[in-house]
Amino acid sequence: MIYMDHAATTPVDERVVKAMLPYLSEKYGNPSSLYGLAQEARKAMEDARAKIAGLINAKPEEIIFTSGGTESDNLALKGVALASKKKHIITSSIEHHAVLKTCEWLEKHGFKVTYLPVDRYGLVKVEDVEKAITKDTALISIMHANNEIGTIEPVEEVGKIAEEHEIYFHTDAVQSVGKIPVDVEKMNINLLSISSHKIYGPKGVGALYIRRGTRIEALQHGGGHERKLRSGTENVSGIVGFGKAAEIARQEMLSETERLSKLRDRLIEGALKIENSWLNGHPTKRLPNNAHLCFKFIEGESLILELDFNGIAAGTGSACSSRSLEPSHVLTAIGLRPEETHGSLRFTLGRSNTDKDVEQVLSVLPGIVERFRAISPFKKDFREYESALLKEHHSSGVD
Amino acid sequence: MIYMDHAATTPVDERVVKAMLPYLSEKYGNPSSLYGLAQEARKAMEDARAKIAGLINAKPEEIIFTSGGTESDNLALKGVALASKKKHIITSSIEHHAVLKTCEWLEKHGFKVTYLPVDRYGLVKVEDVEKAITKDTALISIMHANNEIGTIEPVEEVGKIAEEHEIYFHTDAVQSVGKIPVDVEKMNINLLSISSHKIYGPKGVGALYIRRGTRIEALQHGGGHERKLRSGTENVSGIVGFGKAAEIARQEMLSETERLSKLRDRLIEGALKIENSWLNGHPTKRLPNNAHLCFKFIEGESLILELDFNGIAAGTGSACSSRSLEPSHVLTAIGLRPEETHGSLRFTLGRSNTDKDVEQVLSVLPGIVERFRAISPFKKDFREYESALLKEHHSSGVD
Amino acid sequence: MYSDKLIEHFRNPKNMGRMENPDGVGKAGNPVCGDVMYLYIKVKDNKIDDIKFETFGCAAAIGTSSMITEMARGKTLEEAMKISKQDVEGELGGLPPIKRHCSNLAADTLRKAIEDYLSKKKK
Amino acid sequence: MYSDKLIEHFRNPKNMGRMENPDGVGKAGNPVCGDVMYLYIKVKDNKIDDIKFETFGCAAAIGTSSMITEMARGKTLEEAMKISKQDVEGELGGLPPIKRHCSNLAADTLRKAIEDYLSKKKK
Ligand SMILES: Cc1ncc(COP(=O)(O)O)c(C=O)c1O
Ligand SMILES: Cc1ncc(COP(=O)(O)O)c(C=O)c1O
Repeated sequence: MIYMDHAATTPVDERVVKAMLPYLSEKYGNPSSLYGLAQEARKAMEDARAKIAGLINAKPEEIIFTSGGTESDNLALKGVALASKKKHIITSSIEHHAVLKTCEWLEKHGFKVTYLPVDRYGLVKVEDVEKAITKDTALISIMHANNEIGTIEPVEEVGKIAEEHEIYFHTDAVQSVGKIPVDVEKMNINLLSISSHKIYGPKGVGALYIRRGTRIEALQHGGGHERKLRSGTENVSGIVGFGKAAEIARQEMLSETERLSKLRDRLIEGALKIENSWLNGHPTKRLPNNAHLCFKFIEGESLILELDFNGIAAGTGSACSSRSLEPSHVLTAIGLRPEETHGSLRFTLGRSNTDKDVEQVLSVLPGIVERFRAISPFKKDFREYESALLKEHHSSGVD
Repeated sequence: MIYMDHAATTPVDERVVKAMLPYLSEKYGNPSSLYGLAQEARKAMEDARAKIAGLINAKPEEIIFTSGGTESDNLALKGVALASKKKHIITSSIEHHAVLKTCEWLEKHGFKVTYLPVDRYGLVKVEDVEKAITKDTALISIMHANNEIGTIEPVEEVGKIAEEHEIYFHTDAVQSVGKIPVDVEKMNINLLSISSHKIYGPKGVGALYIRRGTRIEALQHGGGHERKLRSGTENVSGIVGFGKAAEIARQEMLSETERLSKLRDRLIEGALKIENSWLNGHPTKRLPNNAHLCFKFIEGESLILELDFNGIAAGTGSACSSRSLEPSHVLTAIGLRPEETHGSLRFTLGRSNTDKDVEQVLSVLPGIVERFRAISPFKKDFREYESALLKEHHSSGVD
Repeated sequence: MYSDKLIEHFRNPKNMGRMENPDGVGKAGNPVCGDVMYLYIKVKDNKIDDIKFETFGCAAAIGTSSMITEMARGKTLEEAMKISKQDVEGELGGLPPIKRHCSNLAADTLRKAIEDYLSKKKK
Repeated sequence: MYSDKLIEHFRNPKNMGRMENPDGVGKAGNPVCGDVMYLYIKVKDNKIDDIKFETFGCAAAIGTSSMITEMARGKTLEEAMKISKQDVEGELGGLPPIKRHCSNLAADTLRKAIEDYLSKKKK
């Protein structure tokens, strides 16, 4: 199988599994216990913490382990908001649902949230961030790289503005960490979310970087683990795997980025030879592994399934799509019309992908697109499509 | 090594590790994705859900996966409280910190909490529960079995009362599930917390049983996983392991309970031959694997460490003790004086333990206790101890 | 996620494509929501003699489209009008909850095609 | 968690037990908090000639008790009075943050024992 959905999740690296195994068998102590077996587990956890800190230029004690990127985002936003007297949050309209739905929750609980628009490439405008700041702004949360279209946001500039105004800055770096350089110092970041399963580590583990001195409240209460910020017996084997994955990512990132960028460019170039197709996201400010394409007149889910039957795993954008029929909020935010958002296909490359994989995808993709276009009532004639749409909108026969 | 701290955590069963491994290697799909690889992961997750449901006589769709017992407790209490118009919660004074600290958080956010006392065995009185109920009571949360002293609470009776008054009933069954029968129907339970790593599954996974129709809010927001009640990419390998652990627990519980009870009784009998020692918790209404002992004049942590040097892993009570110097709230609640709470030692038996292990513990324990008593200023003379205490309390030289 | 039968219809759809000079055309859905279905029928002796579909949509939409053409072909108009969402789902061996609207879409489109034929005949 | 040196003192404590007719006794801690330390000293030529301890407490409390008896023995009273919490910790190669109070306890008890000796001498 050709796996090209690395933004949804990554296979666990063999070296990671190997690092985890002892903590699933003989080294099973609870890190909170006192005896040697337990202290061994604690030490392994602290080693992992140091490795993750190393990947983003943080100090180990600034890393809090969580159950994943979603929890990290929730903790960052609610934790800071609930600890603050200020009641305003600035974010973008293309954040992951882990940020957006958390913002909606905060809105229900007395907070005001500004959702900044993005341009057609998915870029937040730095001036917009500055303009949105009020005296009541507690937090700015702008993602580092978008999970659907792969656009890399100007977080360093946003970080500078946040610092000038003495406002906390959180960035969801779930998609960028391990793929492009992330440096919390250089980027003036106070809080940063990471997820293990996006960097060849196991699912169900994540981390939140919290800059020393940041005022934040715990969300999950109990035994006081993780310096009282996140109670609950630690997922030791998962954390150890996450640490190993971070170590490997740090070592291999540069060469891998170069390799994947080339594959990605070939894939994009080849796919765009298909008529009535285009690339979403920014042409250069994009993740090295992301090719997000739209094909007019057809629908993405059917593409994905047919690709699957051809031995190719790809995504539509957000992995949550199997639970939702709504058009992607990201594609809507960059200005696609609702009917266009349905024809999108996201290829996200990773360690296992080769030239041959790209060739293979390019050899089957045109035929598949053509097949679905033959089934589609809209065909290749855009004017027919347009008039069909118009009729739809004006007819009473619409369901 | 002789491991006798199964209440803190359990070794992962080999069969569980084996079940997990494919989901850490070739079956790495994100269950939310559409292609076959991902659907395979989803299916495995749903199988696990059914197995966990089977262990407590629930329906699979009533099981929500979490990151552990702590999260389950937090979700149960805050989720129900925040979804309710009522503002009163009843719990006991010997709950795990995952419940107690969550209650404290709720108190800060406008809720009133009644913490019921327990008798000298750690039993909640059913009449107390009924008396505490007001028109404003949203939830009763009484643990099934206590993690320190092993006392089994009258949850079935409490469940009946809760039902009569149409109040939701949550029980923290982290320590009881897999050790004694748990039946959510028979016990009239609306919400029940489980943790994988206490039943020979991996750390960092848990579940909350939520009876169909229960009004509850999500705490962690995002992609809408777990029927919108718990967003975040699922810890697939962990969940699969948890499911396998539940399956094994269900098969082996009866015979194991009988075996462990016998070992436990021998351990208790042997240990109580040491002078100035006693058993905490209820003599019969106790977990089959728990022996919680107090030794006067000496301190528990030093016992634990010295036992460790003798190849025996035991606990003081709560695994969080390495982060806290406070006397155990459970031992305080059953009426021990603060100075007595420090001399406690918890042996919790499990699958690997044999007759020989018990022999071995009993052969070294008396010598170790004696050694520390020789170092202690209080010796065996209780009157001297008492007068020393008196002096302490009245002298100005106390630090 | 999907039944084998649905997958079979999705991958090898029957009666796919536009029909020249149909006796009736039905259309339902909305591209905004990601599903549009067209059904074209030819009627002979009060029976559905030929039927074709064009669909923009997910695998469930495509599969149910193909399915319903097979179910409707050869039926009298009265019988075809009675084909319900449940019938389509039953024939397919179920649909994921989030996709149930597709079976509705298919039954609806068929009804609209027949109504179109009937209204044209009246004129 | 603990340094090797602390573990060594914990497992093989030096100068452990009660002293008959000490010249000074110091006591600190509270059993309620889980730590009580007694130090007994004999003084000769203004120097600590013999010293023993009895401790109720955790490994850190027992280890630091033993440690400080070794540090104090043979020192003049002035020198011994100056042994600080930091000195004890340094000698042990550090203590976990949650156990730092134990080094304090040890330094305190020693000071109290010396003060006890000095006040008895005055009388
Ligand atoms: C940008 C972004 N943020 C947050 C998340 C959530 O992380 P997790 O899957 O670990 O819950 C994801 C992945 O789904 C993501 O892509
Ligand atoms: C009774 C009880 N509740 C809750 C918990 C917390 O579960 P977890 O360790 O999975 O966070 C524990 C274990 O520490 C427990 O014993």
